[in-house]
Amino acid sequence: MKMSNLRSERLPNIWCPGCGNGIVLRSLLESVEQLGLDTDKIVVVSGIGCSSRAPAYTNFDNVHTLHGRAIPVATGIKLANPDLTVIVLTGDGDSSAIGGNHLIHAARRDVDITVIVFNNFNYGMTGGQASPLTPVASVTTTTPGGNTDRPFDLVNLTAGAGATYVARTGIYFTKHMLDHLKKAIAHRGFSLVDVIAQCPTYFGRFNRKGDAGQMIVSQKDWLVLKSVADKKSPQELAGKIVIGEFVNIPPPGPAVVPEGQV
Amino acid sequence: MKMSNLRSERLPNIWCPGCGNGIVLRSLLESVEQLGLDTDKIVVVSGIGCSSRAPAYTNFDNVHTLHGRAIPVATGIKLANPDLTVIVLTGDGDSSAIGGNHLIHAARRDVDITVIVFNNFNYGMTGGQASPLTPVASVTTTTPGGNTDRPFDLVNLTAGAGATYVARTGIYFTKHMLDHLKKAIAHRGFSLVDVIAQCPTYFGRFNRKGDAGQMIVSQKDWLVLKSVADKKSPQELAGKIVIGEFVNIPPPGPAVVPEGQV
Amino acid sequence: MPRIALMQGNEAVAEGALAAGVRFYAGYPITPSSEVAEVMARRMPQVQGVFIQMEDEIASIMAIVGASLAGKKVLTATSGPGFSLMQEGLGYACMIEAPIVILDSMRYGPSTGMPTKVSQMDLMQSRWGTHGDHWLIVYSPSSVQESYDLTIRAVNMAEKYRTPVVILSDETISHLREPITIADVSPTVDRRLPAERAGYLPYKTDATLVPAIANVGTGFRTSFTGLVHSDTGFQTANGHVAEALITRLRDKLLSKLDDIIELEADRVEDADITFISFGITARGVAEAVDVLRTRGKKAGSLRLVTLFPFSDDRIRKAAGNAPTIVVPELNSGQLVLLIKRVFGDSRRIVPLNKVNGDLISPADILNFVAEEKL
Amino acid sequence: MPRIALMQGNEAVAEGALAAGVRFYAGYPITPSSEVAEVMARRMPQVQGVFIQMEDEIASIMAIVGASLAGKKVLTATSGPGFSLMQEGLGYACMIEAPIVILDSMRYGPSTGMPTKVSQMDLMQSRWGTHGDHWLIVYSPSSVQESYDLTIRAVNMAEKYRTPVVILSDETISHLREPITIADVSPTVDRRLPAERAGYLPYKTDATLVPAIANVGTGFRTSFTGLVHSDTGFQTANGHVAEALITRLRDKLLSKLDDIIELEADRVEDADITFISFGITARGVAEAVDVLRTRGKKAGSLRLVTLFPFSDDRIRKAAGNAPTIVVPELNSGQLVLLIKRVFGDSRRIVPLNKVNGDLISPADILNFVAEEKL
Amino acid sequence: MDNGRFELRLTGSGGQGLILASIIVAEAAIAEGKVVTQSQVYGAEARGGTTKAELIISDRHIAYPKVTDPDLVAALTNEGLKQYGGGISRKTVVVIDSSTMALPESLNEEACKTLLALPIRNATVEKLGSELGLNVVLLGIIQGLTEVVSVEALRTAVSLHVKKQYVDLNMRALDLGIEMVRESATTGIRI
Amino acid sequence: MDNGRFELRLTGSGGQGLILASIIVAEAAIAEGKVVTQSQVYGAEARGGTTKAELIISDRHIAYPKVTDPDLVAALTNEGLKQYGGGISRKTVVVIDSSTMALPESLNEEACKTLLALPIRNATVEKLGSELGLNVVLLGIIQGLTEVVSVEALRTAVSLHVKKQYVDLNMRALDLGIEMVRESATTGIRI
Amino acid sequence: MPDRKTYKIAHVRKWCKDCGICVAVCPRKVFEIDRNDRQAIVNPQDCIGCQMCVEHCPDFALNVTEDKSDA
Amino acid sequence: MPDRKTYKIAHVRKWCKDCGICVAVCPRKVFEIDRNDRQAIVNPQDCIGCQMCVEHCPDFALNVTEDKSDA
Ligand SMILES: Cc1ncc(C[n+]2csc(CCOP(=O)(O)OP(=O)(O)O)c2C)c(N)n1
Ligand SMILES: Cc1ncc(C[n+]2csc(CCOP(=O)(O)OP(=O)(O)O)c2C)c(N)n1
Ligand code: SF4
Ligand code: SF4
Ligand code: SF4
Ligand code: SF4
Repeated sequence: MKMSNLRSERLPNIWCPGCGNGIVLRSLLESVEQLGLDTDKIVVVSGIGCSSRAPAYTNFDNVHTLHGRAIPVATGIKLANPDLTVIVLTGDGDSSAIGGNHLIHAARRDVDITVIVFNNFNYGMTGGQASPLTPVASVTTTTPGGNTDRPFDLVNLTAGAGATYVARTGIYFTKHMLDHLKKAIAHRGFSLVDVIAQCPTYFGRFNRKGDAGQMIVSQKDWLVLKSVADKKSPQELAGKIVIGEFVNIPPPGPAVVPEGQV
Repeated sequence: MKMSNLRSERLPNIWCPGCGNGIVLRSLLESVEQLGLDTDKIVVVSGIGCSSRAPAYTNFDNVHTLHGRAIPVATGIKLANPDLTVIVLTGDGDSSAIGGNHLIHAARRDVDITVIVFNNFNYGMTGGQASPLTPVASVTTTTPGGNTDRPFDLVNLTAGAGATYVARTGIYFTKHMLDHLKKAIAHRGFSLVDVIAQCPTYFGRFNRKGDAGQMIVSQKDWLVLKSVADKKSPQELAGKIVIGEFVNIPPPGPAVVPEGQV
Repeated sequence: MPRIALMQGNEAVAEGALAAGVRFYAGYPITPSSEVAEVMARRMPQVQGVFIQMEDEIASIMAIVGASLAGKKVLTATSGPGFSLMQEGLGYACMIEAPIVILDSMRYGPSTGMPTKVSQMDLMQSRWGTHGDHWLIVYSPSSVQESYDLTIRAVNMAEKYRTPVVILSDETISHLREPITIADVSPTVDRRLPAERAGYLPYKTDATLVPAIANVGTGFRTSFTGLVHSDTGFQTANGHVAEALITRLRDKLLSKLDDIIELEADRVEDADITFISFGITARGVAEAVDVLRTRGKKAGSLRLVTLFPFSDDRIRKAAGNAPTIVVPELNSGQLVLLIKRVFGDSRRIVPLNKVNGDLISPADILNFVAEEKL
Repeated sequence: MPRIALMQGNEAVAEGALAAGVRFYAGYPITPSSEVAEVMARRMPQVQGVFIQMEDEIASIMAIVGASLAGKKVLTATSGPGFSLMQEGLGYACMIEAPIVILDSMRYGPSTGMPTKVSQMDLMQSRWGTHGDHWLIVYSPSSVQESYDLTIRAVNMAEKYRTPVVILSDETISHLREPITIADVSPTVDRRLPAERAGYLPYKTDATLVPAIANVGTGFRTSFTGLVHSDTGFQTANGHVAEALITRLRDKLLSKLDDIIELEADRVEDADITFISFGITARGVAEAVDVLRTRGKKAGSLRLVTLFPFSDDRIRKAAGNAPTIVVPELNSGQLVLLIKRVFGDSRRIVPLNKVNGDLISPADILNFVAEEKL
Repeated sequence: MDNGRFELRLTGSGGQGLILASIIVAEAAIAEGKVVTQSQVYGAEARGGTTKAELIISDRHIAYPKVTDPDLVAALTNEGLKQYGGGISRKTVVVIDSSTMALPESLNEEACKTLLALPIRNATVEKLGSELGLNVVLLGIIQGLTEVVSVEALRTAVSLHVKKQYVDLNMRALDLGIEMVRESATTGIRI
Repeated sequence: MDNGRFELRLTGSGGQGLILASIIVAEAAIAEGKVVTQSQVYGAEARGGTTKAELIISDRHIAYPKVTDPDLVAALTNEGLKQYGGGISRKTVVVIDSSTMALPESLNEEACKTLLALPIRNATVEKLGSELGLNVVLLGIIQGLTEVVSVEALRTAVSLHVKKQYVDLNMRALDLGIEMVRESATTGIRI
Repeated sequence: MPDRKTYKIAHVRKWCKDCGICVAVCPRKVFEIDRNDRQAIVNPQDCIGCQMCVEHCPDFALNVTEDKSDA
Repeated sequence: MPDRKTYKIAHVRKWCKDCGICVAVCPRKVFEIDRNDRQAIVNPQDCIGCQMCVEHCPDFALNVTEDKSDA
């Protein structure tokens, strides 16, 4: 694959050795390439976090905003210029902690943006604190005795908020990831992909997940394809995370309510 | 019913003639009475809005906070003193617009508080603007041509966020309302009741819903009991709102993850 | 042909913005600014503009920043509580140099305070509300006409200097109705855009110190970040770059004070007592000065149309030589702190504060002058 | 027996808070304050306290307000971006008179700026960040020991005056490790609580001007609101009540300046040049003063331990008579604005600013003095 | 209208259309080349509470925009008069609706120029069939009493604010107000 | 340690344990009644980047807490020396790891007091079996060179920071460092 | 109607806002909004004590109790 | 192995962080982390061109292309 949309002059990237962010970034660049989008018309918007540095390595317009605020900026851009393809690159903390309200409202409004969550189960940039997606019992710098708060399920959350496209994937499954990123970007309306990535520096280390290589390969064990999971019992799925497409509601035809009707 | 918990010296209340808020307030007072709770140990917390003035008419400790911020204050109170019964009285705007993030996070954490949403489909206090619960096509001061944004379904939203008790009721159905408020308050863990109320001054007037009396009686026509709705087709339910109990997950026994295990 | 229309201050801000070319409004209702949103909700579709009610004030300011980066002229309107919430976003707009305009219609604070009562209590906040060193322009209208005119000016200045501009109005002006004159066409300024893609550096600046940053979606592959950034728009932790950036952000405004600062002096030349005030309070002053003059007392008035940048020098020069300076304001003393700095011990600086939710009336001023034997 | 421990500034804030009786911490991580949360996450369970990581800084400040109303001593910690988000809640705490303590560890701004670099750029924000008239206490530690001690003091002052207290620290102090002395028991102050339920009026005050408001859940049926409220705690739009409330909120602090304000003067009596500074910058000053003195130059230093309330009078008195006053600070000039107001034209006031993310070193000061021929 | 300036205050309860009434007078005055400032109080968010609308009409620039020295105060409720009766002086004409209000004792000969008690509500219901148009009747009264704007200007301004089918009704309301003033010269209670 | 004050700077890359090393020296110094300030730079959030740890040890109060005039600079990477070599002067002893670093040309006789190039990494791997303990070897070197803290105090401080089963290894590491200095008197490259 | 229970309807005038909800919800047309736009209890004798008005009055202005006075 | 395709493995040293992911994902043990903790291409001849390493390298440091040089 040619990486024409990679801003290679900015490499090496700032991420730690073995950080999963670069793998998601690659998949994003490839999906844009494969979709044949006009790269002049793509804007990548991010918040604050390790993952939110990803736009700086793309050769698209990029807007690195405030922690949690990528989505309202993306909303402003998209509404101001509907011709643009607006993609939000965000972390689990950025999108679901401080940015949670914007996330659900964008889903509700069905703004035509794509949100790609680099989900590494913790706050990487600030040193490995818990995020709203940190699994129960996991050790982080703010849950030294193991997390006792339940995490969100991003799929349920955004589906409950009204999202019209929601998928989950994992960085080990590069083809699966690419497919779902492409579908999400192509989707007309709000789309979100929860990408299970990895932070070997903090989450991996604190929770003895092994080195970066072990972390990535182990996704084979604890990520289960939806088609497979659908046939399994809850007990069999305990400790596993299901990946696949969960919501895909085609856009309605003309506007739901013609102006004159009200 | 004796209204011993009514702070009658503060009546008449500030609400408009025919405002539904007083009816929800009455039901709240009655549920507390019927549950036989220690009224010294009840704290009602609210945000900003017409409905958020409700605590001032209760003879409990009351905390009128900032717009959208009742839930984190309530969380602080509950964690600081777990003996207290903490009840949040909030509007649809207060809870689901500016306060949306706190709402989903409280649901996720399963904080043991009860959130009662006085849902009148608009922002009453500021003059009848749209809220995230304003139905499509409705006229408000900020949707003069009819609302085109899709509303949240509070039940789906909070259930998607992990709430363990979610119900919806309407002020016409006083017995139904009382029952569900009681169950919500008694629930151990996060509970929410979406109470369909009314704002005759703005939402009612702008949308030609008739006078206060007509608005309230008409709930018979467009609110459908869940038990009835379960037997109907989507077409039959078009334009209707279903009331009843949607989520009721009993609290787990001991803490999910014993400290030692991690 | 210019036409005359009776409108409220809030309506004038909305119409002024439309006249200045604003085509994107995002906001969240709050007394006493909500009418701006309501007018925009009605008017934007008529001009192919966008109105969106966001989930809160944070989202509102971030949405207008986004729309601004996409090339629109933008506005949001709020009041104290919402303005407090916007502070982080405001600092971001300063840092990335996004042209945005914010109306803060001041009500009585702190906190929820008295939502329907007037105050001038957000003066210092409008300058210092966000963290970190930053500079911005703050205008203060005194009338409905000026609400209209200054909004046009605010939009133009935002575009010209790539900076946030705050219109610091108040509950009274927001709800006051006065006839205003509306020109057929208003002078508008558009941000400078880069011409050449080759060698494009978004934050490279010439003598104007104002960068010509491309709008997103125009093929320039531009980059914005609230982190300290070099000419490329990309992050750096280089101390020299940081210093140069901060200094330029300051100088791009402070070197253009002639263009930015407007002060209105009235009979200060021979005054024995000069009132320095802003916004609605200046109108009570104007009447009081008239009365004092008819009574043979040499009174004068300096009205700050531009509140920030605040130039000690210019104010010193514009205020004339009255030995006594009275600073009436609807707060516990904010402007007076600045005026004290300007004049040191060289004049008698007397604060006149009212904090009960009412205006300072001409009678209040006359009584004060009498009681304090000024 | 007092013990000595090596710890970071952030750890000292956490341990100081624990020593002062803080048993509730809610926060959201942000560089350079995150270690406070991390220490608290570990330590709170050990003392039966509560640690909770909230969804953002707004929730954090509101949660500590809630816990405070329920009777706990509370702390949160943040840095500029989070402090900006907390502003609305801070004003609410001022208005309802909730004792809370906030650490703002300053980093380089505006906006995201340089998260790991030091600054003193939030000085003015700490006073004026929220809307509406309000007053609060701001302390500025210069060392790890003082981070510990001032945190204890902050908690005590918050309780004593029912007010938010800000500890304005910075990246350097937050991450500096120094040995500190920890007493076995620290002096603690508890808020005054009402005795009698009969006739209980939460906001009725005696000569102290500090109300004895009941904690929630104690049977007093108390009421809090950010709206203007009467003695009952319930809302009113009565202008007289509003005026009385605002005035009391001011006077409860401004009438206790002896208790609240701490200034540290060093050899100012005979100084020809006095440095006025705060926080980390004062340590470079201390060394520079030593050197200047050894070189025969009469230098002195005034360090502001209490930044706000800011008393022009006290500073004038404490600063001695040096004709030249230098104000070194890690920003583009904030404290110097206040110092100019204090001294008017009576002294030469010289700003010394550094905005590249480094500290002002003794050498910087000596060079400056030499270059400027001070 | 001393020195080319006229100050008007209307008070009553929310929903009586007093703000609109003041705006209509303002528009009529503007049409006649006058300068105006119109304002109102918003209650502390309570609904249906007491309101006040104010208007200053002047030949020249108006500095301070609030009424301090009213020429005319018209009140439709006693509560309104109580709350917003400030500034009434020997120059002030006070109009009250005698159909719904008690005679305010405080407003004796010392306190104001004239107290005119007219059965505004009753007359409106009687002549126009309902309370609809009461605020326009009040406009007629203001015109009749002060002639601060011409009847023509007022007619035009009113008609700009009502749907076509109600123009007629409103013109009758205006006339009714003017007529009531005329009659009051003989029948109205002037104190 | 002129005038009772000693300034130490360690630089290298993240993960080499330099911050911990400086803390251990600090603790040893405190135990011996000294005053210290320890600090470090945090890179601009990049991981594994170049770091610096600083320590001032003094007999009396330390005002300015950052190293400005280092007595000893120990560098484990060339990049570290490049970025954080500021302030090296004729009084400064510079230690570099010759196993991984090129000899810095700039540090000639004019530039510093002594440049000591020791094969720190290689010696560690060779004698201790792996790189584990490299930072403690460095501690030994510092002690051996400066005696700013006693060996005993350093031993105690080190043992407070390591798990029981590693105490031994670390003591050997310490000794190795001290030994390397001793040997360097004859074999090490001193420039 | 022999044996039929009768009810006392207490109305707190100063809390009532004449909103008409009681009129709308009462199954027996006990209330009315009169010509002066004021709530009026016009057919108290028809009250069956169902409490619909009480429970729906947003202003706590109504109380309906069994009238035991002639029992 | 006659006819078997061979591959060129390009490795951008200055972008590589020696994280070892390529080692873990490669089905043919083409890579190794050497004694100096550095990534090394040890068995390039075994490469089957599956692209696992390329797609999982977070640093864009690998490129695997069919080696047509001897075709
Ligand atoms: C208002 C504000 N609060 C807090 C921070 C500090 N902060 C920066 S990134 C971050 C969390 C990042 O976590 P996540 O979004 O999961 O991204 P990751 O670094 O793991 O990729 C936090 C808390 C900030 N920059 N701004
Ligand atoms: C930060 C902030 N933003 C906006 C407002 C203005 N405001 C007050 S109440 C309200 C909406 C109330 O709507 P809802 O919660 O639905 O309650 P209702 O009045 O309809 O009962 C708004 C926008 C505010 N007080 N504070
Ligand atoms: S800290 Fe974690 S998320 Fe951040 S760059 Fe390192 S591995 Fe990636
Ligand atoms: S505006 Fe609406 S919600 Fe508010 S008091 Fe009136 S009727 Fe109730
Ligand atoms: S429902 Fe209550 S407030 Fe409404 S009219 Fe009846 S008694 Fe009065
Ligand atoms: S392409 Fe496949 S076989 Fe070849 S080196 Fe990469 S992972 Fe190994």
